Amino acid sequence: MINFLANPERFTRVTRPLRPWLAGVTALLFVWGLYLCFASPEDYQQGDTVRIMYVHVPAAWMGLTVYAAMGIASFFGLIFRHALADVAAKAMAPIGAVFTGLALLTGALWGMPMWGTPWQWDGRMTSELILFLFYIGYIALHASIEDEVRAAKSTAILALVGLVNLPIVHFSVQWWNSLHQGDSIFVKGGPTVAPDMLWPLFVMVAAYHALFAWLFLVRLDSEILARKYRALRARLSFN
Amino acid sequence: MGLNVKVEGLSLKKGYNLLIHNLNFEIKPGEVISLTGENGVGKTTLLRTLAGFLMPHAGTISAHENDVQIEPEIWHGSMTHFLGHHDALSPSRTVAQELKFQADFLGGEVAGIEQLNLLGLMDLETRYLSAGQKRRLSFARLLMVKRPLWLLDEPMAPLDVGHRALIAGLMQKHLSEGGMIIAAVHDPLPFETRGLKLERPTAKEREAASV
Amino acid sequence: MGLNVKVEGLSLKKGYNLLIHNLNFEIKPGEVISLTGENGVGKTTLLRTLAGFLMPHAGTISAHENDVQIEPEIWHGSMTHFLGHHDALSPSRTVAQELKFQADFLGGEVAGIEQLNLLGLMDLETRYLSAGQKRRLSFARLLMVKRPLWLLDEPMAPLDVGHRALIAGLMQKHLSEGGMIIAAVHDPLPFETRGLKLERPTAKEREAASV
Amino acid sequence: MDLNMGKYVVFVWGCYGATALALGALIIVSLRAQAKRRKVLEALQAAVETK
Amino acid sequence: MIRPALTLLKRDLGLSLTKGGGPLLAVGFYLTLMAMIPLSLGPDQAVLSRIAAGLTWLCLALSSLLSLERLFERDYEDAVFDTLRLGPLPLELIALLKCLSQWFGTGVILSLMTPIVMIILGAPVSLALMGLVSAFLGSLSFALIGGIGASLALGSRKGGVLMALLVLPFYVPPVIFGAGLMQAVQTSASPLQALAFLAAYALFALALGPIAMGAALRGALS
Amino acid sequence: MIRPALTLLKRDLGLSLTKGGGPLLAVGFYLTLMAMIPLSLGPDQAVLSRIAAGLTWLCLALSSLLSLERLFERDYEDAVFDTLRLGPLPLELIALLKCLSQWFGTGVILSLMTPIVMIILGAPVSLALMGLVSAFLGSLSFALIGGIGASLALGSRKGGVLMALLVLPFYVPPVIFGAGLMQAVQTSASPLQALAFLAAYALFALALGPIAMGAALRGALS
Ligand code: HEM
Ligand SMILES: Nc1ncnc2c1ncn2[C@@H]1O[C@H](COP(=O)(O)OP(=O)(O)OP(=O)(O)O)[C@@H](O)[C@H]1O
Ligand SMILES: Nc1ncnc2c1ncn2[C@@H]1O[C@H](COP(=O)(O)OP(=O)(O)OP(=O)(O)O)[C@@H](O)[C@H]1O
Ligand SMILES: [Mg+2]
Ligand SMILES: [Mg+2]
Repeated sequence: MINFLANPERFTRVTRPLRPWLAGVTALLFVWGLYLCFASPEDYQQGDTVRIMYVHVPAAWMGLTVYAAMGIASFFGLIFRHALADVAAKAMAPIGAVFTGLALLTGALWGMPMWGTPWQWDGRMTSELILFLFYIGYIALHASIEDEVRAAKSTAILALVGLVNLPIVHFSVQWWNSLHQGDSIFVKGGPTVAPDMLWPLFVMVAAYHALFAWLFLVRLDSEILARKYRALRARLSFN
Repeated sequence: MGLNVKVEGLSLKKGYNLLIHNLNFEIKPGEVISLTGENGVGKTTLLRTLAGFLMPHAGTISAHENDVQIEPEIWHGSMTHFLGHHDALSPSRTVAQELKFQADFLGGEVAGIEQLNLLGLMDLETRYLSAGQKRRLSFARLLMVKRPLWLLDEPMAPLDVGHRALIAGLMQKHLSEGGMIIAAVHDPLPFETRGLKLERPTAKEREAASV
Repeated sequence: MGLNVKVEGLSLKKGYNLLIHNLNFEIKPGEVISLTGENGVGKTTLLRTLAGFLMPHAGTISAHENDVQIEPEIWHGSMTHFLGHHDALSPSRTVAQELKFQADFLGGEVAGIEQLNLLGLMDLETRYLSAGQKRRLSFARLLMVKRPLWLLDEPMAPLDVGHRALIAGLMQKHLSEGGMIIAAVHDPLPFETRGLKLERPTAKEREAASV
Repeated sequence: MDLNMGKYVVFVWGCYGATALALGALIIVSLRAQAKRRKVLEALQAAVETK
Repeated sequence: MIRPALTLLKRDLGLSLTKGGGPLLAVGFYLTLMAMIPLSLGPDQAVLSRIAAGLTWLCLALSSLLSLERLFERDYEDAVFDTLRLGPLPLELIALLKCLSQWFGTGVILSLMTPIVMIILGAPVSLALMGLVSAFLGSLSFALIGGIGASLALGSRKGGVLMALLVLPFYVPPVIFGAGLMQAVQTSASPLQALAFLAAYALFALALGPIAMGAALRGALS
Repeated sequence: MIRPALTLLKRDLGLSLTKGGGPLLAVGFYLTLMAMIPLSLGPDQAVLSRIAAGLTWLCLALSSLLSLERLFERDYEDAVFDTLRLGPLPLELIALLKCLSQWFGTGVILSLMTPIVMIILGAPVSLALMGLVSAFLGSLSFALIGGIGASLALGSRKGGVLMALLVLPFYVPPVIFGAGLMQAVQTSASPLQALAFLAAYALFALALGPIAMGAALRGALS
């Protein structure tokens, strides 16, 4: 399957018809999710601020998920030399950076009413900030190496080394006792959140995933086009 | 020695650019190849690939000693010397320090100082050397550590007439001892060599390689 | 032009080392001097001194136009071109960017691209160029900005046969337009030149200079 | 459905607004880059074929 | 004289802005550094807000220092300086232009971020404007003094650290006065004196810098 | 294998120790930095002693970073790496040796100074030994992780700042745990967990570093 899709031409052919459908599904999920967000009851403790959760938590999760996906793609790019895997990791990075940035921003906006401060240097926030900087570093490294093959290789190494940060972000809540809420969804014995709040959250999470998938395909296609252009250009200008 | 190096179907790329397409040649003990071709045709790239610094786009480079294949790592780590356009010297270290380091690191003894007229320069930092003096210093490691294949990139260019003759003599001695030399040159070497002229791949070959 | 450059009683030192002692020569429009001498005798040092990068130990370098002396700052800033062993190119900038910058900075227009066969390389970063391609790119600024005195340090070394002829033609054109050239060379230039062979100072001269 | 966020209006709508803005910008940037690259490539391919 | 000067400025700015990720890098470095401070000192807000202004200045100085390091070295090693010296500009002006483009490319961007970072670290919002102006002046001084250090360290091994050592003592006065200014604003004292000092220091660096750099470069480039 | 390795170690150590001022520089940089901190934060002893341990770690990280910057670049630009690669050592080992000699030349010296500086800044004397051990482990991690960053940034413009940006996030865990350890000792809690973490991190860097550096260098040097 991976081998079949590793050829950029074939990949484009298979995924092009998929893109409009994915865009449609994304839009539908967002409409449904947003309706649920505002139709759900407010929290007895947090009041209306609980609605921030429906954008904060998916963004935070996606920041981590995209990072893991980049790590996997980099692994395939580095070990099996799949050209497409390199491009895939590169295409994902800005999406992950935006999600992570949003997690930071919405977290800060949530913190103001909840904790009375937008920012605390506790483990989770700090490690999330570092994850964000890490995305920036990744993008900057990609931008600063002209030669594509080299850029792909160097950034793949960075992404793999950077996987260390994932457990730190996730377990930071347990390692440092902090302001930030501990895990409450995926815990032993089932979620500790009321079901009326769980539903909108899950729909939003699904919507974020669909958005990611669609954007990923668009950006990947865009990267493939750019590569084709450069290849053609180099061939013409050979002296 | 029954040592020989065989290059088969070698294609080299830089960026998207196919430089060398389907190159085949073989070199045996005592042979010298002078690599010629226009600027930018890929002489330096070929030498660096032979030294193991670059991966071929396609094709193989294999070395056999008495029909036993030599592992690439062993080959590159102990069988070749590479002398590039740019002399590999640390500017802030003295000639004596560089010689000692190269001998110890590559596994040999400091030698050839008088032969290469370096005696008066031993205490000078290499940044102060003239172009020709640097080249002579670089050449010393080929004499200090015996290795069968010398890869030389325009070795004579910065040398004066006297030292060109000297280096030519050293190269001939290496050949007579069963060594091999591949040298990229624009001016022919002052002794009999086998020529290998690199040509640009045709438009069609480039097209085919870009997919 | 009645432009001429006169070197009188020039002595050059590097560290404690007297390289050139009491050198005298003159160069007039249309003349070319090929500077020869062993490695390390001081050819590069002399050229760099003429370009104004180094101070002479003794003696003077003066330029006169119609018997009016030209100030050294003006001379160096607008009358000479220097082409060293090492091509003066930023590795991370493209050929097109380098050409544009040099033309704008030195005060000229981008030119000579097709003449020097650089057209296909315009989008490439200079770090990827081959040795000969770099040299051709460096040469472009001599064509873009007209200046009377060219100081060239082994200009032909990395070029292939075809491009050597091309550059020789450009040099002759410069001379025929009243330009001057001083070139350090190991291989003679392919046209008539006045030779200037540098010799090491005698032991006595070195003794005298070290006081 | 209740769109009145009471005293938290700034924070809640700030979050949704920022999210919409950032994701929207990302979508637009991505689509435009894709369209531009396709156009440039097609122009070059056309130039090659006519040559 | 104007055209070559603008050309050089444009080139150097281009090199520092468009290549290699651009101002993103300076920003990222600054942010990373700021993030490390509370981590190493503990998240105690009372302590942090107390030292916020001082830390901001420290970060500004260090970030300026780090990106200054290869100001002249690249062109020296690539032999581009030979070409620059054969142009119409005196060496002093070349050096000044390089410092300025360095300042535009890093110092100015970092200065623009300074108020934000200060507030994040817990400084009161009222400090923002003062922080911005003083950061501009301070980073200009840092760039010019750093340039002197860079020209002195040119061509020696360990250039980077040597430069840091040469330069840091001269970074101290702006840091003191910059941080002092913040304190003055906080305690409603007049910040004018400190601001005047910062401006004087920047002017002083602007006047002295080019001469010192020219002399040092002439020696190093021979 | 042993003789070339020792030769390379000796050469690199020699380059970083004897040339250009030697360890004096790292030490001087460290001291200047420490001197600037009270100046920028104000001389309040209570605040200072509170943050002394953390600041020491911050300085250690920054100093390591500053001198790491040209770890591979010199040899790459001088084409010496071509010769190194034709020797008997694998690229991974070459990179590791370079990091180690960097560590000996800077990290170890700075670590030896750490207890002194901490005490000067007002930390209790009882912290000295812990400070020393943890600084050793931390600076080793810093050197190796810095090496990964240096190899990734090799040959790209803006090497220095880019490297800082890539590397600083990975410097954060040792800083947190190092500073945490100091606090643990101060509050008489057990420092063992933090120390174990520092050791584990250093080991992890020791295992992962050479592989990552080897791969990155192979790409950059081609
Ligand atoms: C700037 C501040 C904040 C940042 C950087 C941040 C970051 C994160 C991250 C990274 C996660 C995902 C963790 C994981 O799954 O491993 C997360 C989850 C979460 N955050 Fe935040 N957050 C912030 C503020 C807040 C605030 C103020 C609240 C609510 C009072 C909050 C509530 C939650 C909840 C409920 C989860 C889901 C936990 C789970 O079950 O995994 N966050 N946050
Ligand atoms: N990334 C790249 N993209 C496109 N072309 C490249 C790239 N890198 C290098 N090249 C081209 O590859 C060629 C490399 O040539 P090489 O240095 O091997 O030439 P050479 O035969 O040694 O020439 P010379 O005689 O001038 O030394 C050059 O033509 C250069 O323009
Ligand atoms: N600091 C110093 N102390 C002593 N001698 C020095 C010092 N700096 C340079 N030299 C010597 O000065 C000479 C400089 O020579 P230069 O580079 O001018 O030679 P060249 O004629 O260009 O030689 P080539 O033909 O090799 O290019 C060399 O012999 C060098 O050893
Ligand atoms: Mg070549
Ligand atoms: Mg010379």
